[in-house]
Amino acid sequence: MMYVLRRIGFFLLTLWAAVTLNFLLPRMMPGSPTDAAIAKLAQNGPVTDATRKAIEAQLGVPDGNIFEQYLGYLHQVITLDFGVSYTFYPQSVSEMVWQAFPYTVILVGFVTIIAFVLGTLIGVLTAWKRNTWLDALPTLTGSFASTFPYFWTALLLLFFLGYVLHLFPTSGAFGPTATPALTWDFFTDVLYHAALPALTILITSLGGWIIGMRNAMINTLGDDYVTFAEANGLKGRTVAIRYAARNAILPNLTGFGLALGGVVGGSVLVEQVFGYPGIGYLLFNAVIGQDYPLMQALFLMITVSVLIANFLVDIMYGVLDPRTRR
Amino acid sequence: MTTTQNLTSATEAAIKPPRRFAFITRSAATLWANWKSRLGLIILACFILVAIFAPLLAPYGASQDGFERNADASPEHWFGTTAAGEDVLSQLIYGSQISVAVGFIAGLLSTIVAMVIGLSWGYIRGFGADVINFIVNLFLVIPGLPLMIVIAAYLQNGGLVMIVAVIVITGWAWGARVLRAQTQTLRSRDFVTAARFSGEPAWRIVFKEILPNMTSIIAGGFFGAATSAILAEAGLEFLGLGDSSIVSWGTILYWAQNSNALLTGQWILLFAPGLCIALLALSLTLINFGVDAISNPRLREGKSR
Amino acid sequence: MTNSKTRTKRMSVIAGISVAVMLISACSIQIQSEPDPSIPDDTMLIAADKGSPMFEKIFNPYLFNKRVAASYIYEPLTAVNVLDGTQTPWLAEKVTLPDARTIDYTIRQGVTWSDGEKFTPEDVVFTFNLIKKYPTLDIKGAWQHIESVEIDGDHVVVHLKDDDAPAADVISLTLIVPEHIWKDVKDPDTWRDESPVGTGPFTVGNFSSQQYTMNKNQDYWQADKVEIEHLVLPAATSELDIVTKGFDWAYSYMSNVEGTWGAANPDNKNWFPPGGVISLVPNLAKAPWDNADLRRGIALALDRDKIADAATEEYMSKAGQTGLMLPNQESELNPDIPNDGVIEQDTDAALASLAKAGYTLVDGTLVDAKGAPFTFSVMTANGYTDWLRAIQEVRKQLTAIGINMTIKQPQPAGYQQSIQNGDYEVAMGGMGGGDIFQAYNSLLSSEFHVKVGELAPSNFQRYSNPQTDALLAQYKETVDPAKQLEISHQLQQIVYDQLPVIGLYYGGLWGLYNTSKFTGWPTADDPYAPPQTYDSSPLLIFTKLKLATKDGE
Amino acid sequence: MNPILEVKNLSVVYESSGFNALQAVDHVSFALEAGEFVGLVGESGSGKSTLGLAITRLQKPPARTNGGQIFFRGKDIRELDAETLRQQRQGGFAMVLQSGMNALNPVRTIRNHFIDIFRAHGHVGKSGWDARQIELMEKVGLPKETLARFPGELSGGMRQRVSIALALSLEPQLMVFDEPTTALDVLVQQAIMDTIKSLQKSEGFTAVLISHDLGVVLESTQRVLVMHEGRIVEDAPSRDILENPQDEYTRMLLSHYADPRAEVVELPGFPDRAGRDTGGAARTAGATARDGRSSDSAIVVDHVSKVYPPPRRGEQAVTAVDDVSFTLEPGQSLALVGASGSGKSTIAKLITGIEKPTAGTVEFGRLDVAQLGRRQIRELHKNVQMIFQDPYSALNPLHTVEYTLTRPVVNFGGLRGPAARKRVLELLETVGLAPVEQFAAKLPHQLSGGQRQRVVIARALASNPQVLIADEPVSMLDVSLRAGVLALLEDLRAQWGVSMLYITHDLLSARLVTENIMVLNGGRVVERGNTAQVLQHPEDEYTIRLLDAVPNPARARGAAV
Repeated sequence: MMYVLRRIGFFLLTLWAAVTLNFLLPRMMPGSPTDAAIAKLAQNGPVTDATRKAIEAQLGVPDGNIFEQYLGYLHQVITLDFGVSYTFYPQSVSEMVWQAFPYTVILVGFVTIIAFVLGTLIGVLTAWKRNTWLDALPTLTGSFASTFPYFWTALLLLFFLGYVLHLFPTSGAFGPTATPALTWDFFTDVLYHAALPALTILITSLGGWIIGMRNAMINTLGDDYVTFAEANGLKGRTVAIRYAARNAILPNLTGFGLALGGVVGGSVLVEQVFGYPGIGYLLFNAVIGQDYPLMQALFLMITVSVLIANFLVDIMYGVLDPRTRR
Repeated sequence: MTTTQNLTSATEAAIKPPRRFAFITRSAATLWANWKSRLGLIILACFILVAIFAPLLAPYGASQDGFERNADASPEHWFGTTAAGEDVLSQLIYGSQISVAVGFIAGLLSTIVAMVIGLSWGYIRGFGADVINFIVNLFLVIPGLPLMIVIAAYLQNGGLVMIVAVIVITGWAWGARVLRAQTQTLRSRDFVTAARFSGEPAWRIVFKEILPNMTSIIAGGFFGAATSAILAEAGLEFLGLGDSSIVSWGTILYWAQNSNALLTGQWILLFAPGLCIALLALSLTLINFGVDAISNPRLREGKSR
Repeated sequence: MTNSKTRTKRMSVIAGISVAVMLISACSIQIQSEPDPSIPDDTMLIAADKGSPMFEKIFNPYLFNKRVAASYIYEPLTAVNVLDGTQTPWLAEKVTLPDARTIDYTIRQGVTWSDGEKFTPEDVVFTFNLIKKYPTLDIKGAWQHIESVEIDGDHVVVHLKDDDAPAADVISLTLIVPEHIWKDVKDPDTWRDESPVGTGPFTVGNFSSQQYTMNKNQDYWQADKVEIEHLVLPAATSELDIVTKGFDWAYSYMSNVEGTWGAANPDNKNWFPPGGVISLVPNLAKAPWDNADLRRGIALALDRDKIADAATEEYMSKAGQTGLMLPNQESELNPDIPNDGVIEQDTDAALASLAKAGYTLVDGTLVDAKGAPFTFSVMTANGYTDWLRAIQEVRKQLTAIGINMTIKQPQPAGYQQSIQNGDYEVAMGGMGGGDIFQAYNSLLSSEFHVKVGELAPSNFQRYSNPQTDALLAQYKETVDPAKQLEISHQLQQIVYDQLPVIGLYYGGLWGLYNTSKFTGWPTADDPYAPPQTYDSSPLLIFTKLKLATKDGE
Repeated sequence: MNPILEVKNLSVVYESSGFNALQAVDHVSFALEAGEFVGLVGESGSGKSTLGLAITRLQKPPARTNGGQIFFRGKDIRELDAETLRQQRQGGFAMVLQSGMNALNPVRTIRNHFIDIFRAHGHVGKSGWDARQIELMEKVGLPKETLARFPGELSGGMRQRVSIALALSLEPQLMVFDEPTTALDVLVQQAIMDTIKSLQKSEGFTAVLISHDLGVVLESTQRVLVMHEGRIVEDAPSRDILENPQDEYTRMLLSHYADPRAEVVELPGFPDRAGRDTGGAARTAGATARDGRSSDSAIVVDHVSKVYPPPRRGEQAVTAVDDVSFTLEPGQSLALVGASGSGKSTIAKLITGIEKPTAGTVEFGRLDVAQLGRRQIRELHKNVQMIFQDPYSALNPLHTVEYTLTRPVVNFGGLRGPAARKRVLELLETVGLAPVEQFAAKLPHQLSGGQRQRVVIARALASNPQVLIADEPVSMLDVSLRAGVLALLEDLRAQWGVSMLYITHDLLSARLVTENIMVLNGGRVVERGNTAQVLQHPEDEYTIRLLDAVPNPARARGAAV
């Protein structure tokens, strides 16, 4: 119980810090959203002062001193009202975020869990079959693939599987004629479109889980309780899974929570390459467009998601490890 | 454990320098004995040599243009030319300088930050430690790349210096955490208490007693940080958030993407720089297999069960 | 031992594979266009609107985040060809300026809104009053010039605040909306206008967040001129999409256009007319850039052909110092200015001019009177790759005469802020393009001159000259084309002599089109409109295009 | 009668890349008869544990069997395939590991440990699981409620009992106990050994007890194999070993045992205190060595208590030290004796200022140890030095002996350069590490345990302290090395006139090096007085139990007779 309370305390404190950081960061950046909009227009020709004023008026530039802005911001966070997006005016930020969120959850959340489970299983296998080809092959290919830059993998997959072989759609989250609805057809269409970005994330993140689990498991395999279990003649599979892997998963689980931030970050690049309408794509556009409200909401969304995931991981850790239950 | 004991003939002068280099030689031997890290060291050495001798190796200048644009591979241009009429192979060769340098510098700096914070965090107790704990956890949880993108957009004009700064700001936390854990383990060791009884000041205990015992972990942290620095640099350059006027693997990819290398079918323009990035990162990862084995004997290569 | 043998074997396999990879790399893979066969011949696939990444249904023509097709629905009083500034009467049958303070629009008869209601002069007056009431909708700033608007039968008369003849060009561009619908709109400044009713050639068809279609407005007042039955606007309009999906019209810069767009389909064509002059914008408020000799020295030191080639892969040519778009604005050119206004590279003259400014070449380094090396930075916006290529070429050429130039690349917003605040030494920027008076006015008028640190709406270089201001004022006061041309010649001379900005090369308008289904596209020979898919250009083009199949018959 | 286990010419080698191969077990042959209780004795590095793992086929890389055969019930188990070997473990051979406390899976309950074994072998029907578990737990003296616990919730002794019960559940014919009591507290050690002995009798399995402690082995076993440097140097019935040891090594081991209760206690090189009392000359020499210091200060511990906050919410606070008072006079040696958890180490921490007392005061001369600032702590450390338990952990593996010794010389003695070096060499001379220059240049891993402990002692002496706190200074050393270190301590103390607080659970060493003794139990002093007197005539029951727990070959003689 104490453990859960401590985790909740840490969760809330980190949340506050993340919220404040989100507030400060964009405000330290040069230029205003109006500047960004005008820079875009100025590429096509001179922009008059009138246009600038009109855009400024449409966007509603933040007012008040920094402290008032902060209070207003905190109020927004609590009420989940982030105002109107600058780059997607007149749409509200919440609208944009909620539109993009499901796609990223489907893509990143799903794939990360698959990658973690798969990587962990392969890691168990490699450690158990240490120094055989069953170890060397996944370990090497995995660690090689994990050094691929996200965007590079994405580009190559896009090129070869998308444009050359025409196996997968090349952009978007669903086909041009599909309409979002809770139907089977739409669902499969979404999965089909998510395939390449998902594959990218899977390829580049799998290796990390394999190596992490392999190292953790090699450690537990050297622990006395594994030797003792062998001495007691337990079956190989029982020793591998219930003794070695079961204990090795604990450090790997902590790693999972922390690596989640990295995967979400990588998905920014992946979504960018595939034009996938998720949080990452939106974030990049918001940064380029200096869209404070949208950026803040997205950052908050990402950080809170990672925090929640970490919190859940911590709780799961508590369930899996009796030593934390005291 | 058995090192040759050839002390009888050793003169006083020969004894004078402490024989801690034995430890380093031993570590190097262990690294070399591990085929994974040996492969990594060889690849890394190749890249470093290419980076150093780039002007000698490259057939043309890094941004020498005026060749036929978007040319396919030919005897004059092994990997073809870019949309701006530059030689791809020369750019790849010169690009190694940036990646190697960024990896090394950013890796080193974030390792230093991680070291200072991790060690003091592990050594001090009480409120200060709690505060550091909180900050480190915060940096661990906050997604790095989005943070980098925002900071990169903020720290304009900096080019490589900015990129290195961003990578260091977002990249030290993991190392600090690992080093703290190790510091806490070591600080409970008797020799640390003994050093206090020898009248050693705190900084000396931290840097002379604890730190040298974490060499392999620091080295591991360094290689890990360098790997992510190389990848982050490429990512930021690819997004166009760095200095697009320099020649690095990231900017080659940026320009390739910008000039539709996929459309002209010059996939080598995308493939080669990415592969170089991956190989360089792989070499560091492979070396780390060996470094891990030094800090954790269980991970050493051995005969099959 | 066997172990090492297998390892050698493994290594040789790896080496073999890498050699194979290198061989394959020699042959590049050509991507072919794969048009969707389900799109019929009278339907145009047009890459005009970019989803970000999804489409939102916003057709309110006054919001800057509107769907691009809003300008295929709502029409202006006159359509302008920005290549040469020609105005084509559109919803106004005729535009006259009785004096420099009055614009008289004769409103076109027989036009209906797409819901069948009649289009009237009342709609025009309503529109002007609407954007007066909601200044955020007045994107072009019409009411900065307008005093009042009145209706006079089928005429709408606009009274200006001042003698301000060129204001007509701005005011005429206002998109007209139907009073019978917009009068009931509560917050027109945030209203999305999801089912727009306009006078234009197209109406909205199916709309999804990935793609929308438009159908021909059968009751369009020029329905006989529009042969396109449907438009399809997908959200995915990356360069890869444009090349591979068989678009009929796209507006996009395309690197290696022959090798990509051109190679994908034999009917794929492109036309890249000049749309502005990309220039070096020195900060005249900061020494030594207030010295015209220095500016001329730099201008003379540059080889503009190379810069244009590097920046645009040889698609665009070097630009003159007058800021005119040639050849489209040839008639405006001052014949007294040599070489069509282009300053050619002349290193000796450059060094002489620099010497006059106090800079001499010592040991290959250009130094000032005190012997300090001359260095400066040029700012560009991050991501504007053609500008960056241009500056890199400029740097190369300036290095050759001993100048150490550095490049700064803030994000576009940071760039915009710096250039407006005057927080830069030299920046990349544009000049000219579109209406000649507007171009010179925003470039030179001291009306826009502010101190460094204050936001300049234009005239970023902070140029101020009473003589020039007087010329601009004269231009406003006259409605006589001959007089206007004379003033224009004088303004060209000023820009040519004083070099407030240093012109480098033409920025392009990147038109890509396919002639297999539609013909009659604007070309260098028939530059009736720029190939833009936004603003009023599409109206001019949609009413010109013919079905290729029909032609053949 | 056929032997149940017959080992012929067995060799085991450690091969690790980057290191020289090490032949840990070298052509070892022996045989075990069914029902025998055999001891395997040797000092650290003798290969006894490696042998234990090899005969149960549990060794893992980098260890590798590189010769010989192991016949169990007539079959060479080296040739068994993995599955046959696994099945063999039920009703065959079982092992209880050295670190029994880590031998249990921390995330499985004790019940699940049993069930895993029952499932793996199917030798107990599912209906019989509960009864069998409870029965086994009773056999090792644990309540059945323990079954529902996780290993982390049990004490070290309980966990070791669980390990034994788990091994028993295999119904083995041969059981190997590898140092089953090493990491445990003295009193617990004795209890566990008693359990093992009675189980062996009641269950009738053949048992091998691997131990570094000849005393423990002789007390329990019928036959003893003595191992030294990978070979078995003596194989004889326990009684013969005790009365008529053949091998020199065995004799050396035996010579290091003595009964702390005896009238005269002597070890090789270490004459009885009574015999040494005439060493007045040494004292005087010491006094001259300490010239320039007018009055030595005593450590006065006055009604000191130390209470630690409860480890978990809702639990009781832990009283580690409860109202302890004593004075350590200059030149005096005082033993602080007790089992682990008796508070003896806490007292050391209170005296050295590492911890602050909850109540009472600790004074050293004019210094109130609890109230020291940074500078005063330095002064305290200059005068009060510590000798650590584990010489392997007390020296920084990366620093040479010279560096380690130079630091206190520089910090406290203010010496620099050649002067400091001269002092370092003197110190090495003092602790008997000659040739000094060679030793000065060595790194810790090049030294034996005894040599390391001498370096630790030299470091403690470097500041010329008045008080030495020795925390179990010999408990981590092999028996044969202990006497030498103890003798050194005693000599130095006498020569230098240093007072010493000697903390230990080992009554024999306390008897050897201290004049006075204090017995601690649960943070309280239960008995104090002259060391020889207290040990010969203990009054407190706790002291008597401690004395009974001391392994003693001589007592084994009584048992064997």
